[in-house]
Amino acid sequence: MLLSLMIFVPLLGMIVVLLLPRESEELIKRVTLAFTLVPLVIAVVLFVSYNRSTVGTQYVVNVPWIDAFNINYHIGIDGLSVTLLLLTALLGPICVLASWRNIEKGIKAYMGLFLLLETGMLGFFAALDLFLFFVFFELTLLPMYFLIGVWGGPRKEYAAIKFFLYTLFGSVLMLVAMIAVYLNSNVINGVTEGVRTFDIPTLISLAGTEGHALADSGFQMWVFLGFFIGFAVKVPIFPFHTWLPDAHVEAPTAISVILAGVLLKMGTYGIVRINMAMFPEGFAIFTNGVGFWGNSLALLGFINIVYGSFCALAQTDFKKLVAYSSIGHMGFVILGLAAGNSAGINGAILQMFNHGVISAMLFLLVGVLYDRAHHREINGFGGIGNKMPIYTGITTLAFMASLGLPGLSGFVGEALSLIGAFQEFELLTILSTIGIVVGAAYFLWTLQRVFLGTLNPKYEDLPEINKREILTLVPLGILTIVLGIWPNFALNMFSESVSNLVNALSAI
Amino acid sequence: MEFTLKTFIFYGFALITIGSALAVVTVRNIVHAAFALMVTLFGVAGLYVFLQADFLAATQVIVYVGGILVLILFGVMMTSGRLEMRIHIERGQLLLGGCISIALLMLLLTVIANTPAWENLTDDGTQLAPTTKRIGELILNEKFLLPFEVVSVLLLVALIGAALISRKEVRD
Amino acid sequence: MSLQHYLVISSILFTLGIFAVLTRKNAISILMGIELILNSCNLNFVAFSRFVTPAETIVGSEVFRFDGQIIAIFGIVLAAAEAAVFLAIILAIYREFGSIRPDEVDTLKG
Amino acid sequence: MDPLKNIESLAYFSPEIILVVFAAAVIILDLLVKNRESEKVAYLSLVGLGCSLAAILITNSLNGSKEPISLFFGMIRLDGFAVFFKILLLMATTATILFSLRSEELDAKLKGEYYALLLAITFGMFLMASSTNLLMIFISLETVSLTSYILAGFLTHSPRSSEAAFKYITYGAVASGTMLFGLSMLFGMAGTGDLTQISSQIAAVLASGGVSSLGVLIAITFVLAGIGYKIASVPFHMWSPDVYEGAPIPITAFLSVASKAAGFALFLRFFHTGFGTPEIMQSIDWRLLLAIVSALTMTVGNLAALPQQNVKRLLAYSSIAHGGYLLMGAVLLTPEGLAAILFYLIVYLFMNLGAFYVVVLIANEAGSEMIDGYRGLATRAPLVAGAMAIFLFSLTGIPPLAGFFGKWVLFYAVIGEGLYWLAFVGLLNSVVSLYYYARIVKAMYFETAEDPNSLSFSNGTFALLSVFAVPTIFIGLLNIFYTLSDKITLQ
Amino acid sequence: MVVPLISIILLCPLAAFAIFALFGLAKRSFPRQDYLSTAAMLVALCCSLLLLQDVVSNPEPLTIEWLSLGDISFSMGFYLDSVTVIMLIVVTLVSSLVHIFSIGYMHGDPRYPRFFAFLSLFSFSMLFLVVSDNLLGIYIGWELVGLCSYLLIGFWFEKDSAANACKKAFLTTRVGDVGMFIGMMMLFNQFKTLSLYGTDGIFTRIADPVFFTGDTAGIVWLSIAGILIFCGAVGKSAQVPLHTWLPDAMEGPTPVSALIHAATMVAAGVYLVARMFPILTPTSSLVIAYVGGITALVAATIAIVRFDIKRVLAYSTVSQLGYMMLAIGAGSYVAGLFHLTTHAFFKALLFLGSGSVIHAFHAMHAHHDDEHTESEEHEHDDQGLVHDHGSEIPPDQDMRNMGGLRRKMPITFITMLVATLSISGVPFIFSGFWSKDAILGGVLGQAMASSSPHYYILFGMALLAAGITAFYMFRLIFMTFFGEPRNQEMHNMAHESR
Repeated sequence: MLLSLMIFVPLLGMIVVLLLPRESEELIKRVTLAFTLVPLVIAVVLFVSYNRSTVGTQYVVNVPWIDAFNINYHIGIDGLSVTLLLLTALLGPICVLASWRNIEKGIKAYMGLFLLLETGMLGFFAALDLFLFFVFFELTLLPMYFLIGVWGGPRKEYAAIKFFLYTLFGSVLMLVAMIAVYLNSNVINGVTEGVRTFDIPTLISLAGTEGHALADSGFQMWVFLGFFIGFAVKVPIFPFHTWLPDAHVEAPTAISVILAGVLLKMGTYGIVRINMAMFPEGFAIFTNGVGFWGNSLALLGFINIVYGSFCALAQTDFKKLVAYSSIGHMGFVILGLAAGNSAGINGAILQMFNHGVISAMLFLLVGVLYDRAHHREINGFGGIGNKMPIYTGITTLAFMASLGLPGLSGFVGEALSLIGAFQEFELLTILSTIGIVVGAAYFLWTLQRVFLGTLNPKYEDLPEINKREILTLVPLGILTIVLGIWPNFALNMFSESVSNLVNALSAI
Repeated sequence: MEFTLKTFIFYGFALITIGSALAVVTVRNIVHAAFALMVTLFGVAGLYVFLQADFLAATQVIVYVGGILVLILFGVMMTSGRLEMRIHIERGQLLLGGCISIALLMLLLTVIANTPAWENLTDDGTQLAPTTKRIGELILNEKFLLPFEVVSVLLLVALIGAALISRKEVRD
Repeated sequence: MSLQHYLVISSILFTLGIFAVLTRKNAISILMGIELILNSCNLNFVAFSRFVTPAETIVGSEVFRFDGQIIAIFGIVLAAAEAAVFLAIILAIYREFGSIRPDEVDTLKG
Repeated sequence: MDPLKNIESLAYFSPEIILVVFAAAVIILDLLVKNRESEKVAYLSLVGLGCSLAAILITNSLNGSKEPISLFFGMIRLDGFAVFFKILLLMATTATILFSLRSEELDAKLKGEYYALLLAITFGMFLMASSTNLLMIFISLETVSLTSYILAGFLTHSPRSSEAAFKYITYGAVASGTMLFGLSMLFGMAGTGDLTQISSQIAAVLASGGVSSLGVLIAITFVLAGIGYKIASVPFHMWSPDVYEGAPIPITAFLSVASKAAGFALFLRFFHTGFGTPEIMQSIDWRLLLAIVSALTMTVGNLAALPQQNVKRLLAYSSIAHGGYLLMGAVLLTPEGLAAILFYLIVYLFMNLGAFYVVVLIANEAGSEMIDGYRGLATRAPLVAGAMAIFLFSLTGIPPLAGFFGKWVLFYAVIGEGLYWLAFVGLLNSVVSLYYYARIVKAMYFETAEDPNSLSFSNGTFALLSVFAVPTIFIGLLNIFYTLSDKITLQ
Repeated sequence: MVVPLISIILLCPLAAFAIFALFGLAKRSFPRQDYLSTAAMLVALCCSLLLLQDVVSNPEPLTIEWLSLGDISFSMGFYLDSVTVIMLIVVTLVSSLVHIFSIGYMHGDPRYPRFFAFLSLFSFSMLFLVVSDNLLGIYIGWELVGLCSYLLIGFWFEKDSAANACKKAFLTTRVGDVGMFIGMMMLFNQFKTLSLYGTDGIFTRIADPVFFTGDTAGIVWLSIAGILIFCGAVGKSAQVPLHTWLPDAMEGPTPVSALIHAATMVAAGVYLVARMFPILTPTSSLVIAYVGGITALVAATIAIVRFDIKRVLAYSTVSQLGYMMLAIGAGSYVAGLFHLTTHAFFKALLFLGSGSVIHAFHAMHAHHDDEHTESEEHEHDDQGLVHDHGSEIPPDQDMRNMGGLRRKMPITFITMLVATLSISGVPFIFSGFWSKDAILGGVLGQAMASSSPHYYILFGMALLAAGITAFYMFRLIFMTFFGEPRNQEMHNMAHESR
């Protein structure tokens, strides 16, 4: 019940916001903030009260929805989902605060769409029915499209439709795979018996049953591919990544934050939740199989890391740089997941969370600068470290966290992913460490070009970051430090679930 | 097949029908085409007679020749401002249309040739009873009442529609 | 005078009708082609009715074969209705465009 | 049960009779009222539609056994399938009349004839949905076609309306002629015009070698020309963009929904009842042919829609594409496929009519049918723009809108039959379709209007709009509409 | 007593930094950050001295579990043996001194509090590195000192040269660190742990003869892992080929140069290699020795031709670090650490002395900078100041502007002379002699024991480098303190630091 409340409170908020008069903008903002704070409170409650020692899902709600297809409204949380729920719920109010001043038109529609988006994201991470999962997955598309398209930058139309088309393309393949899974969910030893189901836990156990159609490795391979491409677009994994820089560059700050902080995680979450848990055979084919495709997943992770990092190095647009760095960092997640061992997967999941926090910080910081200077050209700044010391300090913290400085959260996830991956793919992992160096290079170079050196006279009067902006950044900064020092705080939420998953994977 | 007077007349009708139909589609003058069509319609009526469909043959003559053809001629006269009413034909289109039509004909003939159920069904010369009374019964009382009524609605619609569309609009 | 004779005749009529529709650049000629097509269909029906459909026997020796014939009657009626509407539309077209050539009545394009 | 005779059938035929009676009454009333009060005629026809609906429900409950009944010596059949389509068609006609009341384009022309014709065409469509005899199929199809021609050309002072009618009837007459030829061949093969008997007869002659499968296939193809023309499937779709663009908008909406639905009803009955038996399928697998037609239809429709600037024309191509999606379900011959089509048609009714209603409104208020005319609509008329966005995204198939669920049941059925390639084509087409639907959304939301004045609409407009928008959001989320189609079979 | 003492040692500097950061968020600064940081450092120093009495020869590590992931876990902990404690004292002592020095040196800088906060953070990181009992902890400290080095080199970030230098330093060391990380991953892959001590620690298991029963493949990967770990040290300790950042790092304030780039951080590499000594195979040892020897020689030769006083010292540092590496590579890691300790003191002395000299010239420098821009074309401007544009030596650091200072700054002169004698290895009374002697002896001993020609070559290189060291150091002393003043005006203004 608590979980359902959490998912649908933002939706209720949307309705409330839409009923408010268009003119009372302050009221709309406050109401939205209130409706995003509720999920945050619930998420914290869930996070704290979640029983960390058991493996199964908790807070389960399972009621029939569409009987004709045995679709249920089945939600619940395990350690993985509760972590990402917390991330989502945390970014909600932060994004509302970040949109407080810089959304000039249509604040009502903006806030309404944002709340709808939040419902989609929260629902996605809590869904335990494949169909519901898909519906929530897609539910994020519409608000995102409008949020980018209406409130975006100069090339917003292009970015919005590109984002939409890419994701839709991916989800179409996912839909096919999903139907295939459903159709085969009651076939055992070639005999059809019983009802078909979309229930994720049931499907996972069926996929591990000897002789079940879902357990067939050929079937798993194709279905795995279908789902994987769907999620890969979202992550995004090379070569499906080209929408991301465009979307990020054009989107308003808060939406970039959500995009990088949560939406990308939806892809990797899906890979863990569906691809790895449900299709371990298929996963094995693409991670330690034979032949050309044998290591393809790790290879993709590697390409993401190296390609993303080098692209970031070449950028002169601050936001684009951060966007490409996201691609690089999501590569570590893929690499860690591909390892399929406990260090790798734990690291990857931690990296998901950390990247959510850190990239959110980075985009917020870019937004702060953009609001003041109205451009994002890295070379157009210089020496503003003196004018904005606090801003510089926080940026340095975020950069350092992002480039994997030990003691900050980015390091732990990255290191664990790499350590895990190294056990499986030595050469690829070693090559992937190039990404660490390049990551340091582009961040430091940016730091130098923007903050260090002589002050660009244009920015003599650059105002320092204000209290509201600091308020959005501090919780994230604290998380970055806390998780860097004490990663177990998040890790022990999901390490049990992960070891369960690892056992299933290693049983193949 | 015995070559009797009956068959001679049949082939005559067949040739007239096909020949005039050919004229309908090839003649350049539209009025000539209309008259060729009249011949075709008569030819088909004749074939109906051979098939012992007497009522139908009469209907064909009355409705088609007396109704539709006159309608067409009216149409010709109302739309063609000049007496020289030539139909434009493009050579390329002619060629293409010809090819398509010939292919279609070949296809149909193949179907006819490859349908054993339709083979060897010759006119056994059975004399059938006059059809008019029975048709009346069927249409007005039995199986075909519903189509008959529906067609009446259809004709009403056509009547209203034709009047509506063709009348001169007073623009306001 | 077997069934196939009639079928061949009707096939030729049908083909000629299609040919007219495809090649003629005059609305009324197209209408004539359509009439040819409909006639070929009717001829088919009547021929099948005569040769294929089972006979119904009423009162002693009187033998009727009807279904096809009646369909043909309806065919004629429908042809008449269609011709009427077609001509009405041709008149409207002529009024608006001053032409009944299909290639000149082609302002709607994507 | 044996077919009922004429008089016995009359009771079950009351919905159709009511329609005809009201059509006549409308014409008479039109003579009595003054020009200014022509709305009364519209209301009378609405009453007629309501009575017809009541009659449908009553006759349906009269038939307690729910077994299909053959009426008029087997000319038509009353079953759940027919009832479903009749209700659907009534809804479409009602919507069209309401649109017409608000359409300024039709304003001067709103005469009794118009409503009479709408009632008559509904009558014809009722028959299309229930015909089980070759003759009835043809007559009902012709009734609908002829009326459609007239309605498309209803704006006699508008050249493009006349042109639309002209193109419509030219293509239509040839198609129906071709179909009649095909019907005659089938008649000659089966020796009967009764659809229920044709199936077994054809199977018998096929088995005995009396007929070649090529012959049957050609005959079916000829028939398909007529039906395919009605549902605008490739290659018989050419007329539809021009006609949709030229015809008055309410008629375009009507044609794209009701005409298509009736066409599918006929299609399903013809192919499922007549040619869907395993015996026939053994020798002639027409399903592959149809699957290819379906794939081509949606691809052609979507690709052609991409560059369109006129919203009406764009929706015309979109409706071709949707015909293609529906055809996928028709190919299957499974209960799932049938259920999917029925469900999709419900959804399609709401979302497509809704979209056309917005087109009517914008044509009235902003005076444009072009995409450019939709610029900045989000600020000029936020509710209308919002509704339009809902319709368009539903047409694309984005969750949680109904269009997604419609597509879901379709693709589920298709994949269930193992036609993965067809599902892929269909899904990729959905992705492509997003692009052109989104262009309208883009114009409405992302661009600014040249004329910034906001548009005002009456409360009735919003009420009608929400009648379409609310179901477009909720139909898919509710359980009942999925189980509805369980009761409807064709066997 | 050990745990609270270590906690205090670590927490004091950290707290000093944390207070700065918290105040910073509120847009103000702690009133006396300088005293706070210094006090924290002094407390840490006292605690380190107290720890001396707790040192046992073979202690157990004090660990807590940091991360546990089902089948694997990482722990964090302290390990205190004599080496650690010595390092602790070195670090805290040098750091305290630098803090005190900075109170005067950095006075008046607009970001004065920040400097001390960064120093505190650095001290914390360095201490954390030193006391960690596992590779992961060492790596964390390792990277953090890198960060602090970055922040401190770029402290005067308005100078483009400083901004470049800090970036260069971080990136170059990062390259080495990645190597170290890969080495760690290799070790983890074998041992499933990164702890060094204790029953499951890497050292315990590697000492187990079962581990290497005739398995040459095992030796090969262990060699590679050792060399990779050494890569980290190559970066941090500025060994060839990653040495280029260290001379540039002299762009930072002089106390930073003394603390980080002479005494502590660069020594961390040596400390690391010494710590990891048990896993070094003969092959990896040889590689280390060669890198060290080459570095010692190359850096020394470069130092001969430099005019910037701080750069000479920087190359000298590189050279001495090479010495230490050579020692460890030759197996005498005690000698290496000994040299590390002595070097820390005499090099800190040298840097602070040079800082004093530079400080004395600083006012002049500021005066000349204004006119400098107009006469960039001239080698010598109207006052005869040397501006070396090619290498961009600041005039106040250019030895060609100095000379004859021994009378002006006698205290500085004497202290620097002492340090120079020590680094040159003048026998018997200076610490540098004993440590250098130990290294040379160690290398020679290794050469005799292993009878491989490599170590003889290395011995030769070490001797040569020692000679060159003496040469360039005395060149520095003579250019600065003897002879006639080359620039009278600057000479007049020079004075002892107050």
